[in-house]
Amino acid sequence: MSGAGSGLGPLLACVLARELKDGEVVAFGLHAELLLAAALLAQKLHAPNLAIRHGLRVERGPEIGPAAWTDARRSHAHEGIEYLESHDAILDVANPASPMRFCDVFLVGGLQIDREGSTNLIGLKGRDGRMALRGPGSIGTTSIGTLARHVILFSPEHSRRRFVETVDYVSVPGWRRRAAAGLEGGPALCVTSIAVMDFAGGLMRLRSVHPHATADEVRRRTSFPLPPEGPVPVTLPPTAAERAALESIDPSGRLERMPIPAGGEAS
Amino acid sequence: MSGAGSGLGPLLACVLARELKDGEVVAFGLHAELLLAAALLAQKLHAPNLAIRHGLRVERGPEIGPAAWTDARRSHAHEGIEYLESHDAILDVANPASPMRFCDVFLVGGLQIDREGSTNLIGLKGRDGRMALRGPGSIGTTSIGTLARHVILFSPEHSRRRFVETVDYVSVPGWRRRAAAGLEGGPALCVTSIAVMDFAGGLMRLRSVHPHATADEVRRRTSFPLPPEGPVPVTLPPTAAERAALESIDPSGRLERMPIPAGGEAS
Amino acid sequence: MSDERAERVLDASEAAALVRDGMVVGLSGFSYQNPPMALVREIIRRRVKGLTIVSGPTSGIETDLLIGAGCVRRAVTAGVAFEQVVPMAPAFRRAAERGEIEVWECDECLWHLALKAAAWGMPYLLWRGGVGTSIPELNPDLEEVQEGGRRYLKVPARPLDIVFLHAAEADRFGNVRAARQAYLGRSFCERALALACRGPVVASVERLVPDDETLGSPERTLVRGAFVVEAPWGAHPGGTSGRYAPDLEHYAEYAAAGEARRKGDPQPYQRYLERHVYGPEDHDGYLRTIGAGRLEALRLGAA
Amino acid sequence: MSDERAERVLDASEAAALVRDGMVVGLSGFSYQNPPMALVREIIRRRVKGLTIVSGPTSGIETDLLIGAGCVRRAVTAGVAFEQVVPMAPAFRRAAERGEIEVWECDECLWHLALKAAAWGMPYLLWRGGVGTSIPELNPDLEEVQEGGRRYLKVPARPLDIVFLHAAEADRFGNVRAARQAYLGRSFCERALALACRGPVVASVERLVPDDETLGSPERTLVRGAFVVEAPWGAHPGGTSGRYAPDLEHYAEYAAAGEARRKGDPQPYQRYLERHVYGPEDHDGYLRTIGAGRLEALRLGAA
Repeated sequence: MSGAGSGLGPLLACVLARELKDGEVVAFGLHAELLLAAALLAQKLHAPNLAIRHGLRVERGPEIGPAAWTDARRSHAHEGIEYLESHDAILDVANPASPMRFCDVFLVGGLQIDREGSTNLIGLKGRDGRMALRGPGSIGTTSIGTLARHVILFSPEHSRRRFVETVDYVSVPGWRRRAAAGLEGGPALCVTSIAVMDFAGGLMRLRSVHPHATADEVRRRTSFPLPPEGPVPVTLPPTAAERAALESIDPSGRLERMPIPAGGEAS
Repeated sequence: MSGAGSGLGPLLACVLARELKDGEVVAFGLHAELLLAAALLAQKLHAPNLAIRHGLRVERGPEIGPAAWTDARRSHAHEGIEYLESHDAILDVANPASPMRFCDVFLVGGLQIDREGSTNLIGLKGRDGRMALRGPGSIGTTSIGTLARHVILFSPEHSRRRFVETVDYVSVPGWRRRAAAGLEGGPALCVTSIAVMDFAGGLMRLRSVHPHATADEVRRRTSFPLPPEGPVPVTLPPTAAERAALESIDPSGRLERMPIPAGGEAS
Repeated sequence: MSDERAERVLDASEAAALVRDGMVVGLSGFSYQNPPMALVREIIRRRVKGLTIVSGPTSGIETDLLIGAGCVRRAVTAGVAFEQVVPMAPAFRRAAERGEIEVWECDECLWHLALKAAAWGMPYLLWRGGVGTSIPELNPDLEEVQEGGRRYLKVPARPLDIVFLHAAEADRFGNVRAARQAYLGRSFCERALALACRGPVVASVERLVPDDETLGSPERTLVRGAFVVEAPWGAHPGGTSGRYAPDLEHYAEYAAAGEARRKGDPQPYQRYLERHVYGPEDHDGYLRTIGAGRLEALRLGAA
Repeated sequence: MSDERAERVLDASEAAALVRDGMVVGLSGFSYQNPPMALVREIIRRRVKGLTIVSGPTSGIETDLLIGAGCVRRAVTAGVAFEQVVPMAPAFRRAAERGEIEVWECDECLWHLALKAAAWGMPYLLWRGGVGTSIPELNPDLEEVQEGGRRYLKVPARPLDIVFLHAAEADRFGNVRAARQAYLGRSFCERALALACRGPVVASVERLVPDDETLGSPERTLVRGAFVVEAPWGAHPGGTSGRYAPDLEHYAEYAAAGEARRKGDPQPYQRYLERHVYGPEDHDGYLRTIGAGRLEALRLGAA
């Protein structure tokens, strides 16, 4: 298989795009070409009023491209940008009812993700209970992940060290921790390179397995049980419409060439 | 007497200009051409590093002119403006040590000004102790007048109804009210159309009387005692250097034609 | 495949119909600049009652007229300015003195802080400005507190139900922007209001512009996600930054009518309302009461 | 009569000499963009110790290098990013894991709020983001409180003693501005840092421009009242928005040296410091260690 729509990058972009709803504001970090592709794809296919908040910009671009600070991007510098602002606009996530809100749906990952959907970017504990591995830090995830209406977990890597029973530290709280803190709701979905998970009763379960993987593999690579028992649907591969749309937002096939950590150790 | 430097407007501009120090940031409202003239004069004469915050703009203009929103002003619209910002920059007065502070010295007036330098823009009480006359409101004065390093009271009108023993409501606190609230300092000076007052022991006293008035007149037009006893210096009229500078910042003689409420009833 | 973006264009009566009695309504305008007057007149025509209006921070005729027409129960503003015309806004003064409206006594900083607390989901903010003044005495909900040995005002959050503002331009998708020539500063309160709002934001604008114009200079965008109403001269008698100056003669006429009413003669103010608000069916009708020649004379010199 | 305005131009060593051991130092930079590296290297040459650095909100090599060189006791940042080069910033990771630095655990919102509280003279701000996370456990000074039945983090004010930042241009009087081509957004943290500062703000810039240029487009000014240091390529190996891209090869080289040290071999990192920091006498000397050809290759296409 080759051309627009083949490979892991295009599949993940399609899976994420299908979750973005018309009229919402989706936010993600700057170095996230795959997420930008997903958002542009949704905008093109079913969510023409999706607002895309890519770093400091509200974007409506014709295609993905290299990071905004590179020379290659330079020629498109001011194309498709609806709004620019200073970085403290992230605080505007705190009023989800304002037309100027920072976002409705937030795409977030972690060093660890646990069964109830909590994430951890802070670090890993050693046997003595102290921090043994210092993580990069919570970056923009904590407040946005707490206050945005919808959170979608995104982790290309799907491994037992990533998907743990309980995170060592909490950057963004999952279902039970949110309830304990008086916050409604919780993450809606978790997309990885091999599967899509959702939540029931505040716990993760398997929703679909990507065509190149199996349910057994997904469970082997996860440290906690993933219901339900029995057969699991296959993730819908890119449709003809999605492939055509990808062709136009990614004419040079950047998504297909994108290096994506697909697995990680299974133990 | 005629030409630049004659009349009440030029005198008041000179009196205020002399109080503005090099390196400070002076702030005042938008509809304040006389205050702009004073600031530009100080910048030209002894305070080349005075920053002038005129409404939302930090200004460094060659001359005064009609209000910024009028067509007459239009041609100079972008001349001499160092900085523009959104209105909530007034909150920046709260860090007086920042190079980005809103201001050091603030020029403020009132419906009433009392003996300790408190001002009132809120309203006047009737005999029943309730608000009988609704004032315009405290506008930008309260917080800036509380938090700026220096406050200069400016009231062209000098009358017993304006200069009262105790204000009916407090928009900006004077010396004793500030001390009671745990705030240091207090207003430094009060300039009117007939005199200059300063403060000693937290109470107003007469510093100088303008050439066209007398100390008796000033005291007659003030509801509280104005020490010291004995002769009071005459306010220095515009000097040759000040007149020359006024000539350049006000080439069309706008200050001389400016209607200034000079008195008010003396009872 | 869909590429139909939803346009966010309303007409003035659809926009005004979003207001319900008793709502907390944010209004743009600073002194004489950018009041959403076409929308305000339409709200008055609908005889809305009991509004809390959050206008300014220093407000003007949009506030005075809504009060004068009896739509307002409470005004949150640092002041209502008619500087260089009359010392005090006449309807605001009259209603406050008669106890017909409550005034939330504040200054411009407290006004901004109440909106920031709402925007950021904070129950209150502590602020040093205003300790030792009458402001905490006059507002039951604004107490003075001690914290670490210092006194602060505890400024409660003020969320808005709906916002009306006026600006130079917008695209049909709700990106509202200032004129390139808006040289008084890019933003007074538009963003502050929109961020504190938990409902719709409606902007009347001098003209709708194509999408690619707002995309071409995104730094001029003041507000995103607004409903937009095309209303040329929509701030009149106020000015629109970079487009036209306020009509101070009209202000003087309005203020004289308001002062007459304050002093006991309701006729001139009633005549003003009939002629300029209730009489005209819509904004075009209002503009005919002013006259094209007079409007054109207010236009700021072409760039 | 005087018309001599005071210029606010310093050289890098005068600027770095303003730092004292133990100060709270704000640093610009967001990931790879606009770190004040020429100034950072000069601070390291002065062997300053015990700094609390407030960088970011998401920071980069300016933070990692200061930590790696032993100048830092405490880091206030939402993260140190070397994305697309290595998973984690090596010196930050090593020092944190060895307990050589304290980290004030926060996210980008909490970082901004601590500065806003300082800028506005507030003892703290209450914020809903972060309840239910490890952040209050990890920071003794950031407690979780109840207010009106809801839980909030009580974010304490974080005033700064001095700020260093890098930008495209400034005039000699301290008006610092972004490049017209700075298309990532006009401001990351420059204003936030300057407003929270109770001491000097120092900006290194790619070039000094005449006063009339800053007067001509005041909307591009990021910060006023700064001391300015002319330092072309002053963000290298970081990028300067609108001027040049970050030198990712240099980052990879630096990261490899840092990773080697983290794993037990201090030599490569020491060599890096000798070659690029201690060895060169000044910023020009540093630029010679990189080479003009390599620098020119980073320049973003001329407008």
